[in-house]
Amino acid sequence: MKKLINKPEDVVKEELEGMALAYPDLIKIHLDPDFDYRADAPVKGKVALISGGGSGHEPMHGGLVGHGMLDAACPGAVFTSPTPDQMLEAAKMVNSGKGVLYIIKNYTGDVMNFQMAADMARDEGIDVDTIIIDDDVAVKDSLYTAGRRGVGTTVLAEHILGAAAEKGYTLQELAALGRKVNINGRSMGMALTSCTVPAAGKPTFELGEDEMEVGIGIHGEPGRKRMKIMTADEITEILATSIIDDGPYTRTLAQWDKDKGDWVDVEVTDPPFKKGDEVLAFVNSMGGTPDIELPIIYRKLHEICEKKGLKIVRNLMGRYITSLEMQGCSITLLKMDDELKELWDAPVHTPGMRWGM
Amino acid sequence: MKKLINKPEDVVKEELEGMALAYPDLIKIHLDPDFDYRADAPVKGKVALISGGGSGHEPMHGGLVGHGMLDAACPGAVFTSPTPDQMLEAAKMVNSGKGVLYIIKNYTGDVMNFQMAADMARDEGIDVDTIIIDDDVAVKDSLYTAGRRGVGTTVLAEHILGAAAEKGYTLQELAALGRKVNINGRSMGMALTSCTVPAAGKPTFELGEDEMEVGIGIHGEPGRKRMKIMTADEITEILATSIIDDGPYTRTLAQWDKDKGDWVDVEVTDPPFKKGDEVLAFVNSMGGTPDIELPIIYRKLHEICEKKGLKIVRNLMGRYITSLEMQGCSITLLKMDDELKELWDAPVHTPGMRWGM
Amino acid sequence: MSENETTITKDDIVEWLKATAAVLEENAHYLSELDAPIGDADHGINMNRGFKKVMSKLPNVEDKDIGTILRTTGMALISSVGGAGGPLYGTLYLEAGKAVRGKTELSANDLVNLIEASLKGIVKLGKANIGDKTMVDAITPAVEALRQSVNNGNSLIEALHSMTDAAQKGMKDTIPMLAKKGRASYLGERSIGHQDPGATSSYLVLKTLSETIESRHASK
Amino acid sequence: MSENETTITKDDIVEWLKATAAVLEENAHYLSELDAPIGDADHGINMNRGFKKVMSKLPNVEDKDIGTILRTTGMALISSVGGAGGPLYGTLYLEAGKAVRGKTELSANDLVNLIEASLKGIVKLGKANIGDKTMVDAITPAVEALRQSVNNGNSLIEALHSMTDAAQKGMKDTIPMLAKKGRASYLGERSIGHQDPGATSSYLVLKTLSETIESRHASK
Ligand SMILES: Nc1ncnc2c1ncn2[C@@H]1O[C@H](COP(=O)(O)OP(=O)(O)O)[C@@H](O)[C@H]1O
Ligand SMILES: Nc1ncnc2c1ncn2[C@@H]1O[C@H](COP(=O)(O)OP(=O)(O)O)[C@@H](O)[C@H]1O
Ligand SMILES: [Mg+2]
Ligand SMILES: [Mg+2]
Ligand SMILES: [Mg+2]
Ligand SMILES: [Mg+2]
Repeated sequence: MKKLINKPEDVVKEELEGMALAYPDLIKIHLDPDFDYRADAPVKGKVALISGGGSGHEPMHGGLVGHGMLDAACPGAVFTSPTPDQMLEAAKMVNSGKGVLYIIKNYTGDVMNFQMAADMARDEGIDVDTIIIDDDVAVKDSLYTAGRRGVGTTVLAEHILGAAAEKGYTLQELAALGRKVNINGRSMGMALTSCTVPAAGKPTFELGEDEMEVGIGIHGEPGRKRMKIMTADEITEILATSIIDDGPYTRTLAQWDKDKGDWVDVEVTDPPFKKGDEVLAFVNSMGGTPDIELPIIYRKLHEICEKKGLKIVRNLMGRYITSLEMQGCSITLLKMDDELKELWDAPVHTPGMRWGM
Repeated sequence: MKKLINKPEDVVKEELEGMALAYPDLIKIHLDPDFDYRADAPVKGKVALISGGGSGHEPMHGGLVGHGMLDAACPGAVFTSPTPDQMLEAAKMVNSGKGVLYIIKNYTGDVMNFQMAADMARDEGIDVDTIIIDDDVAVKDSLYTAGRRGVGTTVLAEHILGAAAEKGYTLQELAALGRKVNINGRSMGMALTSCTVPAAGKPTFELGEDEMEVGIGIHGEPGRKRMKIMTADEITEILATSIIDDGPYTRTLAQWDKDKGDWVDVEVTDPPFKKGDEVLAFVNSMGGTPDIELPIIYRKLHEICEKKGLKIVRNLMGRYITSLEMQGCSITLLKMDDELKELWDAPVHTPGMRWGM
Repeated sequence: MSENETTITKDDIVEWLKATAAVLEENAHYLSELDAPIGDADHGINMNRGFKKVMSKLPNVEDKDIGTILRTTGMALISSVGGAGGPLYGTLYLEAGKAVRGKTELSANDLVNLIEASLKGIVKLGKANIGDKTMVDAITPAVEALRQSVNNGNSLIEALHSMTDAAQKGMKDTIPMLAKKGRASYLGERSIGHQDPGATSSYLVLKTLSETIESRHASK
Repeated sequence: MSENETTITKDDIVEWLKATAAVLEENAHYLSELDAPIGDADHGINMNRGFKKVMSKLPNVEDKDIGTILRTTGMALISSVGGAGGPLYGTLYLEAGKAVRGKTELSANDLVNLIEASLKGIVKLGKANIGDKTMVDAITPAVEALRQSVNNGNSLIEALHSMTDAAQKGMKDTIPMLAKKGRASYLGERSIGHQDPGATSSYLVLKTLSETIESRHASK
């Protein structure tokens, strides 16, 4: 294993410490339980947004804390969901009284831990709602499995919701907006190489020199299928058409019912993309894929969208939701409307995403 | 070789095309000869800044074109200096009449090609000056060799000069400022893994699973020495103290003498860092090192600077000057003064670096 | 028949937890390896981290009742394991603790109740059915076997053996299953042919209980 | 002695350039391999790209004088090779072209002047001394040998053989040298023990000249 680290068990803590030193005006950190949060939190009059998940996806989530994005982020060990005490303490720290929205990626562990945290926070009198992102079309739909994973749409949702929170959306409005973003966003990723979890010390999976893994998650978990390596254009074609041609997707997602005071399962259906849709196109590096390769993907994606009648009205290209040093990429398309475009353009100032300020 | 590309010989062209599609408001491209340039060029009343070099260091230089940074960037083939016709055509495209400054990294090929381009541009009546960045302390000083390489300070200089150009500095003032930045900036890098030039198809060098290369350049060229792999703290210590403890460095650099109408060799000496200096600390990923590891380096660098009496007043952390997918990092320290701090804080809006707008 | 009256003491439980911590440390690598092909290669690391935390909390409650000890274990796991394993194993011990609240000694029947409560908690939280390729596939037959053996009047040690054997079989039975829950479910058909890491750690936890009681009983 | 009056025609030069393009394509991989341990592994790729460009420009000037042909070659290399090789090889052909401006046939003495001019141009641009481990270490002894052999009244073919042999020796002599110029100089002591890629490509260019003239002469 070749990494710029000290001891594997210290990676997350030392990373947090380094972030606090590098961005003192932007973020503060809390250790044990671990989280980082906006230096100016709690922000008066604003609903607080909290996300979290296993580490190893940087800049998501810890590097996406700041104006127009998250109020706090809870890092688990690498690729391991964080624990409820982290989300609970973070909620206490950043809640301004307007309530807290937990943004959860759909993994069994993340969902369980965040739901426990939500229950605990409510016990302490904090108004908490949750949204789940499950946008990975690589996972075959079913009402009876863990469902689709939360991937690229998470990054987009975090800024859109962050911008909306700055504009004064209520907790209820933010939860509704988050669910709208989720059903309109779809992603798929692929890997050319594996990555190495520091504590494991060796690659999570083995790929032959001429192989790639298509439909990969963000935790080094194997994907939809292993294939012979292809050109960038062919890979883009597979990812883009899997996203664009995907039919309606129905599943149940747990939501907190305030009146009942209990979790309820709500059935939700994604509308498929259709000709004439305006989209945000997001080309993401899995971490190890360098900047020179992403525009090659973007170029082909642009061509495919044009052919399919989708109009790219916004875009994002870079490393935002990664799997350590894994080489590969993911594509996310988010159907846009006027509200989303306006929120997307709003200022954001975090270590990992910044514009307008 | 595992890369998201089509044909190796098409990488640079397709990357440019993708950049133009992804950032239509920011940059335009010219093919054959290849370069990208500000969408609003020539910017009236402003000196134009042009840099360039081999591809494979993205976002430098092509992704650093825009307000407060470069006016144009000329990409060579991967790791190969671009050719004079590129810099000549770029100069013609972005010159507003206030002249053009070529920002050159000190490699034999870059220097020769840019000097040829400067001569050609002058022949065509364009007022051209050049500055050379040679900040890599890994290269042992000597008046009789190719001298130190241009690395991390280049990125810092490009924004500082870009900000100064926006403020109306003249060509002469910009050249002087560029030389000031160069002698006050020092860098050193290291690699955990090699990288693979697309046209070569296999790693440039081989490193054992327990080895690292210290004092590496940015072209996969071997470094100062090969060592057993160490912890992040130890590596940071080696890089930081090599930079901070480096003595005065004297060399000759070619400058254009307007009165003589010829190139002259000017002897230049870098002042070493001293207790009480204010510095900008720049922790850079070589491309394949993921975001989770950089703060671990930054944390230790902060501690060392404090111990050495250097005060970090600004910082930059991320991937800015890379070697394709190479894992490793570099550290740059730039001594700051009020002028540099003000210029650093000025707005910049490029694909690869953005703030204040 | 007198054997059946063997009771499990608070100290047995403390020893079980200590032995579990040792067993999970020993098997951390193995469990993560099992998690690699169908998950994210962290199950062993997670469980090991969790039981280290349990060990650090144990001294504070060693002289409390069994319910308190198990609840403390559950809380420590929830706040340190993370992943799916954290809430699930946390719930396992929390529910176990609730089932024997205040007790300092457990009869064989208490043990049956304890493990049944644990299983119920896990199923309520994770909604896994038998055959979904999860830890539920190891614990369900184990509970069944334990209860039956106790009801048949076998000795506690014998009952624990039956439980362990059933857990082991349940664990092995996960190999041909197609995963329906957790991370492995993303793989669909490709999850077939791999033993579930959570079922494996559950087997180890139960086996360690059996071995602890047996060895402490023998040495008495 | 009549041999010494053999002349090099415009067509010989065109054939030489075509053969050079073929040889550099063949050796592209080898030259880049030589560039890997002490440079950046691109020398062969660069030269090959450059001579492809030369080949695309050649048809436009094939019926011009030798000076024009060589200048066109130099310009094509400058605008396509990049790196250190581009300006250096570009200068080699530009200066060669200048030295024989307007000619359509070259005497042995013309050839000596041509190659001397090339060398001078390279040295002026790159400021390398003999022993710095660059292409200058192959070309300098080659020029020397060529001039001497011509002055001694040997045949052009013999003189070209001497030139090639000297270039080869000069190339091999770079192996033990410590690099003082170009990318290899960053390596200091570690540059010792490797053959310089630029010296190698220079040897190939000169050897190709010799072989082209010899084979065309023999077939006449
Ligand atoms: N819904 C569920 N119900 C019961 N057990 C589950 C469920 N989901 C996952 N598991 C168990 O959790 C194990 C994985 O745990 P672990 O690796 O610690 O978490 P993660 O999958 O978050 O990395 C699986 O092997 C499986 O036995
Ligand atoms: N200053 C110089 N003078 C003469 N030849 C040089 C000089 N610097 C480099 N070279 C030659 O250039 C060769 C490298 O060329 P190439 O690999 O194409 O360029 P780069 O080093 O820019 O990648 C070296 O092997 C050496 O022979
Ligand atoms: Mg996990
Ligand atoms: Mg080169
Ligand atoms: Mg796991
Ligand atoms: Mg080279």
